[in-house]
Amino acid sequence: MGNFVFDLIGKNIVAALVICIIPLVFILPYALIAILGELKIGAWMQDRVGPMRTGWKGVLQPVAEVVKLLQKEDITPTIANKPLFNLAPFIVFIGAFAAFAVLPFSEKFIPSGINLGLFFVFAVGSFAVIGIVMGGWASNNKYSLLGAMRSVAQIISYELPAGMVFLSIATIAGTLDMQTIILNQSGPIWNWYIFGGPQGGAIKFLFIPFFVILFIVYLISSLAETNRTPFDIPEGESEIVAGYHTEYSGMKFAMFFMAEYANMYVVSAIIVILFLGGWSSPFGTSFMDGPIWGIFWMVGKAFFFVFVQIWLRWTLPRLRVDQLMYLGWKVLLPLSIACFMAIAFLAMIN
Amino acid sequence: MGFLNRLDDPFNAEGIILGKVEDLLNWGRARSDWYLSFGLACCAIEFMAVNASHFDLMRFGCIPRPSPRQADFIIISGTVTMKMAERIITLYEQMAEPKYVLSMGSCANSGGPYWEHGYHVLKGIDRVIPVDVYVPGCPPKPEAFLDGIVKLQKKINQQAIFKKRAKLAEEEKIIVND
Amino acid sequence: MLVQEIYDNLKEKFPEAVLEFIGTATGDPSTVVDAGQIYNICKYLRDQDGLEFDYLALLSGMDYKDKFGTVYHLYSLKYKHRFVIKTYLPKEDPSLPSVERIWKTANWHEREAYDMFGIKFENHPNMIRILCPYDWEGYPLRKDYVGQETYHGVRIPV
Amino acid sequence: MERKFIEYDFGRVDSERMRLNVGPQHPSTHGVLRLEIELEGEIVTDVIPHIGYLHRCFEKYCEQMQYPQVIPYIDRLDYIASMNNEWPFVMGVEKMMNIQVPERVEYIRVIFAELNRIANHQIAVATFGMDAGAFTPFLYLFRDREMILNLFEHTSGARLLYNYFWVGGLAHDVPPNFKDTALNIIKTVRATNEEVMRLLMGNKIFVERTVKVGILPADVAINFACSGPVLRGSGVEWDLRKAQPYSIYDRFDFNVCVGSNEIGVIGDSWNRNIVRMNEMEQSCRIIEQAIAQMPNEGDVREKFPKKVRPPKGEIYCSAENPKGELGFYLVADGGNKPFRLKSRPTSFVNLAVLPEICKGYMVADLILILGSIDIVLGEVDR
Repeated sequence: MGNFVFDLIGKNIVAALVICIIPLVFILPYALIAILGELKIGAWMQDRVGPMRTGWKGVLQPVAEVVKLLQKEDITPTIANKPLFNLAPFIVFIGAFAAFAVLPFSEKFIPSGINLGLFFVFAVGSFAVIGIVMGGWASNNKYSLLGAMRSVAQIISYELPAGMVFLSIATIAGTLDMQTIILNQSGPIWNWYIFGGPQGGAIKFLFIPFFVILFIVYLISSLAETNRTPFDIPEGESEIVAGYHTEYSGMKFAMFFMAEYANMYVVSAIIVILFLGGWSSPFGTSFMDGPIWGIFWMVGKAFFFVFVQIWLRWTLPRLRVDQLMYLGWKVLLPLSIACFMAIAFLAMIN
Repeated sequence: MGFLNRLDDPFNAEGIILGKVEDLLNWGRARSDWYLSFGLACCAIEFMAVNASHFDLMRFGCIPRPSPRQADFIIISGTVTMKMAERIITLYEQMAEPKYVLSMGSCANSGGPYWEHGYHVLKGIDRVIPVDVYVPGCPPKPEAFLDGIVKLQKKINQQAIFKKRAKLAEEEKIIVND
Repeated sequence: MLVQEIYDNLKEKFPEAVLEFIGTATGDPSTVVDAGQIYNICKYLRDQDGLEFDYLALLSGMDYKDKFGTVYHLYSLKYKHRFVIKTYLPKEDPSLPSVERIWKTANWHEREAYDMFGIKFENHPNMIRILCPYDWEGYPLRKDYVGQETYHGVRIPV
Repeated sequence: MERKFIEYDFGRVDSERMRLNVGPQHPSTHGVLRLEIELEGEIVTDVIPHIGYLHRCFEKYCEQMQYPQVIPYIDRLDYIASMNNEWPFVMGVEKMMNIQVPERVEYIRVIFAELNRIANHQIAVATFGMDAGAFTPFLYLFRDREMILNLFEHTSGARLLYNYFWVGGLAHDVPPNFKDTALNIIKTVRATNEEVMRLLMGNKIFVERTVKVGILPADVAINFACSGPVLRGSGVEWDLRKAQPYSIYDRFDFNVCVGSNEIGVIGDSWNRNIVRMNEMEQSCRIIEQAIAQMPNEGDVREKFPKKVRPPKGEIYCSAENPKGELGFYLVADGGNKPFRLKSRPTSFVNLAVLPEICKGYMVADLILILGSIDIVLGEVDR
């Protein structure tokens, strides 16, 4: 598991800095593309054209937004708790950014190849909720508070099914290391966990339904963890104005925005790593495979799930808080536990 | 004159660097107008129609924001009453600078059909908050409204940021000297 | 049921309170009743078999220049007949019993009549202004109303 | 399989209650309504509507304006359905002045009123979907509404506030291709409705959000004098077009849509909305029949009175607006201005029922219940 940057520069502080900066360099253009994608895909689904006057066909729209947000006045309400209010967006963003530390981009490039990658993602994934609660509470706005309260309940509820999914994959893969999980799935497309994993024989077909269920469970949980429709109740526009970021303006609001899009990539990447073979090529090891192609496959697959999230946003209505809880605790959690048991059992007899 | 002169003192407000930076900043503000999704009266329905597929306000980079903190301009779309005027002032004050106001329809411009006997109607929103663009009509057609947006963008594009700064600094100097 | 029959029925029951039957060449006929008895009359109209006016379509305040008044437009969804009751009120301190307990819809209508004409409804649970701001001066729909000059520092007239 | 819906238990939790102002600026109060709500956690325990943020002195204006001048102000009451608004007033004055309008005018009025009913219900369903978080049906419905508005604009010259029904006739004759355009609109409306039924009304999330939410029993609805889809959603078959047929509505074959127990329970938000969806279909049927029966020749202005000056008297004339019963109580003193014109504002009356039906539900439900009542603030506040 050689790290490409360390190979290139050697293990020193410069290399460490470069490794830190690469995900940041990735997030900024990605967020711009995702915002543009959201606007354009939404427009395309709704018989519109979307932004079209900023640059060629409006491709510079997100750039204009960033330039605009940079100039906006940074308001801190008088009655807000200033330190917490100012800190909150950064904490939310750090939570999303930290997860990039263990997300592999390719065979050769993973910022930090710790062997507890899955656990780490799970841990920093909960970081965002602290920022959201801080922001919601410190704003001293009732709508923000409501949004923050909803967000806590939601993220904590959906961590559990997500955790069960992680456990199931860890059981079958025998590791928490992202790269190993992906390596397990390398080879032809039917080695991916969603198609039953690398093991051969008849038992593979017993695995498939459970993995598909787990895949769907994680897809739903990931939507809830990133506050995307139909689980966008913490910022449910028609109910509680803008939820936890009602009082934020300018760049602080942009941080929330960027964190949301970064989170979208993180959960999409995890789906891809856990179920769809990460950076491995669908055509097996012989064709379009390798470190550079790995980046293509990894980002491409993850972008597909970002697209799915955008797609769902423009299609579905929003759930209510109690329905959300019901779905999390009474449907997804038992389902994921059952799948975990079944997979553990199958793994044992295999 | 022109280009070479602007190179002489690039950090002057009219110089090549600050001039271009100003253009960029103005471009950003003009092209990304987030508006406060807020409707008052009849005009709000036309305004909803402008948002919808047929006219598609998002073509101009106008995206609705529910919270005034994140909005760049507010559209006064309809009759403003005395009861509502105070709320509109609050909303306007909550918005972050730079902020703009677009007055849509006759009622917001001047009281419109409620001009004469409307004991409870504010005769023009410019009595309480400054207005950047007036769009006439009762209600204005969507095309007229889009024209108003284009006008607003033109206005933002011509705004002076650094020149204004320099001018303000000069005025301050005069005041200090006095 | 015809309006005349309802009027006769009502006159029989409340000979004192039912004052006058106005039948005009154009438009709807109406019945003038004593303002003090309006609650009892309305309750009777709603509960009596064969009348059952369960739907208060409209309650309006009136300014007849020399006196105030209220007008009640009633329907019966069951029998599909309608009836109009009127009351007259004095110019000074107009007040009459509320019918809010009979038809809940009267709640807002009566508040509006209070807001616009200053007619007070007794036993109303929440007799405050509804359309104008709570600190508005005067009753706008009175014929002799003169508008406010300023409201909270903002000039109103043109 | 039996449908099961989530029920939540409002157990008592001793906690501090929070007072929250929803509006006047809020993304889903449909205008400038202000609701002062009391919350226990997320559960609404009390709602106090504060209205009047759009009080435009309509009734004062009517006393200052001559009869024909009143019509534009009536347009601005329920600005989503202006054609329907004008009708009861015009009808009332015509009754007072004893004018019998020509056949052709009646048919054109019916067609335009029904088209406007469709346009209104499209907005109602669209904004209701948006309250629930579904943005796309909103745009689909608005796209179709644009066709109706184009026809109106072609006919009357205005997109929203038409001033088209005049006392004794119509302001203009219809354009030459009117019938084809109207039939074309009906075709599109039906196609989109089918799509909306699948995309929104049949959506599992949407059904769960709206079913059993904001149940309005029939007796409460009548006691609050609700009308229109709010009353019919509660299962009361009361439609002025059938109950007291005005104009030429007795010539058409259409059904009164009422709520049912099919998916939700009678009187819940889903039923109020499905009534609107079904009414669009009924309006299409009426338009089809009216176009088939409509005489081709005739002057729409021939019965214009020289002076609109109704004799002394008073009349209450009401019509079935898309939102419910809109009536005008007109008191004439023989002059050229109304002595008093009091409107029976549909939304005003329907909104009064809101505090009654949303206690005990969550904030998210409150928004949906408000959306299902379908108010227009221009009419609430006048």
